[in-house]
Amino acid sequence: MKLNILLFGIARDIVGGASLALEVEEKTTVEALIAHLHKVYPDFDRLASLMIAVNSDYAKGEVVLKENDEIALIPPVSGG
Amino acid sequence: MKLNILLFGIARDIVGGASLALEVEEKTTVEALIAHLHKVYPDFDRLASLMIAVNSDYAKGEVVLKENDEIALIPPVSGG
Amino acid sequence: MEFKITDQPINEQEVIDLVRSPHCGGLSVFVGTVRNQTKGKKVISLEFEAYEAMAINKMREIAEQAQQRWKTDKIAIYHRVGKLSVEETAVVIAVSTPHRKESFQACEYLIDTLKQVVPIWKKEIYEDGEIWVAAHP
Amino acid sequence: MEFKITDQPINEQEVIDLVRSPHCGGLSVFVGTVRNQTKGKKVISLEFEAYEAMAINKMREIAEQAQQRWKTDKIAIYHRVGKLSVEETAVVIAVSTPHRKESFQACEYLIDTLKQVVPIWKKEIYEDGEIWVAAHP
Repeated sequence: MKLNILLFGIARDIVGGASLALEVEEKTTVEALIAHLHKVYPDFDRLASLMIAVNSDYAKGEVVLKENDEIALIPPVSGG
Repeated sequence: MKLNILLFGIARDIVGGASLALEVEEKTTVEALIAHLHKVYPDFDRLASLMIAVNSDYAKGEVVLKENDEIALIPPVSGG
Repeated sequence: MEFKITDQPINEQEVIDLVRSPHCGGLSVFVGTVRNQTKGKKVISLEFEAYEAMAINKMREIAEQAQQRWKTDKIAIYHRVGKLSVEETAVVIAVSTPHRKESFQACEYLIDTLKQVVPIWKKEIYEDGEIWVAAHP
Repeated sequence: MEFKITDQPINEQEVIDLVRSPHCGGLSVFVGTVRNQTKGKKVISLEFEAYEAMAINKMREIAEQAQQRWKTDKIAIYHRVGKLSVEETAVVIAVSTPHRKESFQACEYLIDTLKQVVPIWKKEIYEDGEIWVAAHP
């Protein structure tokens, strides 16, 4: 299935774009996606944290992704 | 000597005016003035507290009053 | 430091802008407003009275205490006097500090201490009477 | 409750007036402003970026937590995005409560928690470079 991942802050700089289109296996989990991204973009290893949001909320590692989910990569936040 | 005492809040209501002119002995202390006022206006006994300010600051009981001091009667404050 | 006793409505923005500072990341503000009830009794309006010269002196004194203790940058305190309706602003305290935690602590100290030592008096006016707040035990 | 992400300058007065309430005596406001330095390094400007839909969701979530815990009346949170200069306002949080103590506690909880969970990112721009704040350990 195809995922479109929104990118913000330093994640946008690391990937080099505001979003990333990825072809992944059906039933890919959040944790598998994070592992995949770390492999493709080693600079993510240097971040203090890297989380995935699914449909506008933080998602746990075991959550299974679906094609129409709104998925975003969340590097360490620093608002305020 | 003659003292002019500024009155605020409930003290103004008890005395019935914005200030009180009093003739007192030389070297009257804050504590003697308070005792005198309680005697003349027994309603002061019902207040939670009654303090004297001399020249815009709270004065201790032993402070000796002078004719040109700015003296004010301070019932319990409730600003804010 | 800026202190004011005024019989005109207080503009909160004006007080905030007085303490804005390039050295600060945190700016805390307390706004005391007139509540429509006290202990279940309906309040129609409030009337504030101040011993102005002393009130300004005491505001400066407590602001200097806060400045020493929390290394605040700027402090402004405005207090209204006269008759106020429900929802109107009675007092605004604004404090700026390099980091936010100190701005909260200093601001809370200032309003707590103002209520204890600054010579301002509040009369609550009800449908059936009025009372000087805190006058009696 | 009112939440907003905006690329326009924030008017603090507008946010305060959103939480004014006849039931409340206390109204606390936190204003986060751009500081001219971080750890001794001169800051020229800041750039904020938000994942807007999620940021609004998380603001609502933390506001509901504050509402439950401190029985707040009204809460408003405005956060600026885009490029900001020193002294400009990045965030305003305003909370009204019947009594003042709760307004301070809720307001401090909201800014502390916003900084931890709301998806907004800050880039500090120096004379000789820039950095995404908190990105690296």
